[in-house]
Amino acid sequence: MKKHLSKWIALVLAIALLLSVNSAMAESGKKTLTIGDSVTFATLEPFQSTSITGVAYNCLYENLASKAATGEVIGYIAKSWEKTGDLTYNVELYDYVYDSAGNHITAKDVEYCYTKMLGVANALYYASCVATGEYTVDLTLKDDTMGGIENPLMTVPIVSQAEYEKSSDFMASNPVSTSHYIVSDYTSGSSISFIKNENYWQKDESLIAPVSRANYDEVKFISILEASQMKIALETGVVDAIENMSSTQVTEFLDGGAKADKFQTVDISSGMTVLINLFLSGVESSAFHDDVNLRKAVAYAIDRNGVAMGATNGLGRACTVFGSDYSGDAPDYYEAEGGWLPYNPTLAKEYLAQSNYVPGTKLRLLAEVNTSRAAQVIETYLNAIGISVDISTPDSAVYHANYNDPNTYDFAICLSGFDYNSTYWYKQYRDVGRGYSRHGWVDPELHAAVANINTVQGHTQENINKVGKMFDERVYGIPLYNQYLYYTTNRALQYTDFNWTVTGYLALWACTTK
Amino acid sequence: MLKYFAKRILWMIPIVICVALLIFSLMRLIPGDPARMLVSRDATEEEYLNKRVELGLDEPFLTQLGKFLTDTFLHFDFGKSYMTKTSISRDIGPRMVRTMELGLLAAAFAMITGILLGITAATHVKKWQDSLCMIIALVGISMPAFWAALLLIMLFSVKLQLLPPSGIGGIQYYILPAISVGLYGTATFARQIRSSMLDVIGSDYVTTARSKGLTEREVIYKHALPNALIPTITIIGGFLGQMFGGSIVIETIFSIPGMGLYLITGINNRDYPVVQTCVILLSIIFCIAMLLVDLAYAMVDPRIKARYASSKVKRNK
Amino acid sequence: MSANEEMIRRLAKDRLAMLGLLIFVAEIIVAVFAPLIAPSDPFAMDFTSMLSAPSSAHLMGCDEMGRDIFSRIIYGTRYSLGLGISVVVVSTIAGTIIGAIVGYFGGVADAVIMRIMDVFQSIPSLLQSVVISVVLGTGFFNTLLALSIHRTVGSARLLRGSIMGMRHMEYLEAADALNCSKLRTILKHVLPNSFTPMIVYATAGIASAIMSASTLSFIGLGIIAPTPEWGAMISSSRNYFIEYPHTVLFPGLAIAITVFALSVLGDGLRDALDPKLKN
Amino acid sequence: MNSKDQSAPFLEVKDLEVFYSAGKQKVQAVNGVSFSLQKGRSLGLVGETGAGKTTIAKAILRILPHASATVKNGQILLNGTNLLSLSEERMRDIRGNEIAMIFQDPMTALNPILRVGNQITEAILHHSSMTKAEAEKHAMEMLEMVGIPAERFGEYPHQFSGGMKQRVVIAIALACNPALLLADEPTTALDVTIQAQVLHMIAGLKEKLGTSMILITHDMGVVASSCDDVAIVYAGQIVEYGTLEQIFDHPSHPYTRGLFNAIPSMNIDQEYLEPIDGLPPDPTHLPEGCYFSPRCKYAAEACKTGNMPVITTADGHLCRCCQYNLVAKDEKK
Repeated sequence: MKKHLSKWIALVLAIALLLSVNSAMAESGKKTLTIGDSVTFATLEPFQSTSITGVAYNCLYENLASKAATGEVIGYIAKSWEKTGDLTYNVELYDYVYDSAGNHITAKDVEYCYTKMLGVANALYYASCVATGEYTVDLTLKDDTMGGIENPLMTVPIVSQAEYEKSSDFMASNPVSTSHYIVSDYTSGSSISFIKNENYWQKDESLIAPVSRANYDEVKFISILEASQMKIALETGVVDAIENMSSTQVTEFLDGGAKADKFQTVDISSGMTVLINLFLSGVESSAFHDDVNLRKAVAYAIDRNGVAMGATNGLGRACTVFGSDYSGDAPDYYEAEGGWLPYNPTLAKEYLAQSNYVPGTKLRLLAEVNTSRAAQVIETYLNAIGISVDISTPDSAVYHANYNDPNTYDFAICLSGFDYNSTYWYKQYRDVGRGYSRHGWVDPELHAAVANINTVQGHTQENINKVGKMFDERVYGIPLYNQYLYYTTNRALQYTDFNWTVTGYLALWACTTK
Repeated sequence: MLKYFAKRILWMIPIVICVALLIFSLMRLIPGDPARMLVSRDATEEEYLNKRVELGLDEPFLTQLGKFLTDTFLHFDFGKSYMTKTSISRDIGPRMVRTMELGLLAAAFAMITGILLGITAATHVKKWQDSLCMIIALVGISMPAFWAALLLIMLFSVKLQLLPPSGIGGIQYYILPAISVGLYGTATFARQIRSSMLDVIGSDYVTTARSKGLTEREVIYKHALPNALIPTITIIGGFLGQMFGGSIVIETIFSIPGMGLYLITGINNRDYPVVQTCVILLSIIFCIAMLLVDLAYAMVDPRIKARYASSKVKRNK
Repeated sequence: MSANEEMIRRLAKDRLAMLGLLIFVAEIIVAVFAPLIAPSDPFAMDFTSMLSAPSSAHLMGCDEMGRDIFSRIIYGTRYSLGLGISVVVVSTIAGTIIGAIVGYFGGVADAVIMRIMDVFQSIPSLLQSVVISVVLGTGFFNTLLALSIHRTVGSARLLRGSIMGMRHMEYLEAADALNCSKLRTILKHVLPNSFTPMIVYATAGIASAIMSASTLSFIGLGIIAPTPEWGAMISSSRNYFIEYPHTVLFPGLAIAITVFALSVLGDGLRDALDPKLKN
Repeated sequence: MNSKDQSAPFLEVKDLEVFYSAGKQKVQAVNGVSFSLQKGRSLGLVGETGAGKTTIAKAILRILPHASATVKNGQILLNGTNLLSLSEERMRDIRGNEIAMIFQDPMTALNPILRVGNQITEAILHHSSMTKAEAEKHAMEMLEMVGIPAERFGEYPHQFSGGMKQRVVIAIALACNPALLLADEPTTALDVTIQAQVLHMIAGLKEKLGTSMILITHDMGVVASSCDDVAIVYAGQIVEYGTLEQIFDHPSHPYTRGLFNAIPSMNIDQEYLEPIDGLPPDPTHLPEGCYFSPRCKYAAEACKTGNMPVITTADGHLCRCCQYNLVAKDEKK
């Protein structure tokens, strides 16, 4: 038996060696950084929605403008810009911008990139971009929404047109850009590795924007989809940092937690706000259609702190305003300590009595897998005052389809990120193009008000309060809580000199190492 | 015999086309709309409709079907993924290799451990080795692959920190996934080999072998085992089916970008071309694997090979 | 009836199969009387004891929503066993009908249906269930359908095989000679004799149906949270099974024990029904 | 039980007892068998199925299944050495080399997935130091000897008929020129015409190679055509032992008589054959005294107790029966 056993084991080892695809990367003396992310890195193509490459997108491509440490928008590839017409700006580029293959970036390339991006990405704020000189372009906005010129300047990737058209798969696997980092190794669906671009075009250190600083020689992004695997990878040292650990896992890594000695965690939700909302459906088939009492009953019946506690183990902050507390432009007239429509079950019962809700009818609550805990907590609060709920948590594709058809639900939980309340109200309550808002509310007066405060001149505190009051009467939606967004890294990293509130993400590669 | 297998390969073509038809129509029945997944949640109706036109989803069902069939089967062009707009055939190549490697390793693990368990059980009937091996086999059958994966990760990656918990790289990344997928196979092999070994050990030609004065080991490994292995070849087919299915779950847990993960991401994003390509390729690989199993069965057992040969001879007259 | 007594006597002698039968019956009782047995309501949330380890209050601890895992596992037997048995029942009936028609009448019907079955069998079983389950959506009956299709093809093919084998047997020709109607022949002669392989295939079927159902739930299809299905329970606590292993350990054990019992029972039945006894 | 021994017997079996344990019961297959065999002679072991004939042969070759069979006592002396006391390793040198065995059902006696030639060379290579080529040449000679064209060396067992397969089995057995050939009902599974050829061929080879043989059968015709001595076996005991002529001319044990009466004889046209009534005893609990007594016409009180004496009959062969003189009186012939 033994002679045979050894033969079998030898066979297994032979097969194993035969299959070993690529040997582990040699650990050179250089400073390396490995970041775990839950995106699939399916393609590195410049003109795409950023969810495919996540934070790594900022290592791949640069934009015309960037954010300074102070938060002010500064020119990067563009030297400066000034308003020349009602909606047009003339942007002047630096004339010494080169990509890693040595191509000289000119206005023609910028025009090409902006036109290409228009055909691909969505929800952009500019209408067109035309080259006027060797290093000047005219950028025309779609309308005078808030944030005007800054957004287009900071979202479009800049690559050389010649290089892009030369690449067989449109730079999906071998991007060439002006970035401070060059892609050294890429396995689709698994990992991207960068090395520092030694002859980076911006030689003047003082002009390099915080995000574009390259303080590590090698940076590697690894795709880990399974949340528990992400945590294990951090603990076993496979990765140095991970983003957005789930609330139940992160408690150990917070200060004072069991693992706080070896790891550190920072909450960057002040920069990148993730708001969880309960939107009521306004179509005829919805129970909330012209029944403001029921809407108010539901608003008062839900203790937003309880929901935050239940859904995120206490690692979330209940909304006290109609919108996110972190955003600067919130109505400022709430006097009561609980802020907007504070939790008051008795008042909720009164409103419920006045509403035409028939006890026993089940209100259809639509939620996603990652918001199902919040839905289950809301169900208990509504059951407490006598409203019964039927939760459905379909997979994300079905959720997307149902969420966009208000007839399929009475109310829906939606998780979304955003910067300012005004832009957020505008998106959620504007007229979608057929006389009613996204959730089916027909309210021309509100549509107009929300559109107005989203413009540069309409964005005043007085207008915001006016709109705030309109929401208080209508209660079309109930903002629930802000979920804290964490970055967890091992103690070797430090990032105090990087202002993430400004960029909304933590560019670890740009932080000075210890 | 080649004529028989040629016929079977030819017969595979209509089957694969039917599979393509089936999956194409099933995808159109699936709730949820790819265009809706691509535009942001706050997009306007008009942006959504443009996206539908861009993806060609607004054309009538039959035109889409016609275009799909001609592309796939005439030009062998699987088209572009909705999500990443990259060509699928380029993306799916390395992924198919990874899934096949995982499958090969899982099959090797399952067969080697299965044969070892089966032989020890069969050669020590009614002794403690027999019941021990069969208990291990029963445990192997009853443990769900995903649960086994989680436990293995907990033990080997977290507690002992011997093996990497996820990702791809050298062979050590494939060991835990292969074991979780192969566990079910180990159990089926062990039980099958034990029962066929017991049949074979009782048969006359084993007694003849013993009467020749061969050592017990030679009798078992030279005469009994080869005959016992033949029926086990058929269950390799069943095991491969289960393995292809299982890879969907295991690749998600271990973040191995193989066909399973590509398919599941495709389904979640309603990426029709990706799902269609994965299902078609998986069923082709599965059919070929089953064919190879039958081929192996015929090659190994002269009696069956003769039957094919004779059928061929008869036809020539 | 002596053949059946003989079979039962042989089955009773197989201690492992008896253990399997015992566990199976115990689980059915637990499933039926779940409300009486379960210490607390499986859906009741108690935020104070979120993810608490097994304690006297909660025998198997609590899950991420503070629900008692022990009662959820007890209620879970309804879904897992219920699904397993109903999948087998549905697919055996459907398989028998198709198999009988195809097997006995043969000719065009046989060729067409066999080719359709080839198409279904050329797609791996779990892959098939995943795709169909995505089409139908989640929930008990949709999962039941998704899992039954593959098993129906299997049992139909099995029955067709045994019918084809028996068609040339004398007693069937004798039945034709007495010009009994085709249906009566099938019901009276063919089915009872192909009864044995179907029974063995069915018991093994319950085990693999439970396994596939829990796998489907694990990837978010099939039966999903908040329903206390074992696979879904593992899936919803897979993000923190390292810190709180009890949330994954107990549901997994429940699946393993059920599938173990059914496989052992299936083996016992096969050996008891199959005259060629293996020692 | 040994007949007149001119020289030291080539093979001697003394008081061999073997039983099988199946679950709690003990099957007493062989209950004190003794006989001896001269070099070059062939002994026929005759008896109904289940009488323990095959067990005796397997005991000699020591290939009884370890798990269930146990040799309670007895000796098997081959040229003086007791095979039962040999080490397994030493016994293996004898198996296939000095003692060989042919089995009953040729259809399953050959390994279906090994070429016929290789199954012969395997035995040769194992026991001799020949090179592979020499072994193959010798194997082809063996095939020719058993009447199979050498070209079929590379074919598989399923390409041979029953008779041809039995010839291959014989070729395998005689490949190493064994001193003793144990043939366990070699022709029972074959039809009559093939049976005669195979028996004739075995007899020829026996002469040519001088092999002594123990032929196990329940067919008196086969014994008559191939054996020198005969031992009648009943319920694990030899009830009558003698030369062919002695047994055929003067069957003296009632069971032997019964066997002969059960065969239709060519010259007398009999309406009814006389079957031996009753069934062979249940080996798990054998009757007291003479095992044949329940079915014996001459059974008397004495037969029921103690073990039967072995007496020498008139013409000098042995018979285990206490009513011998009664039986001898009404000898039919």
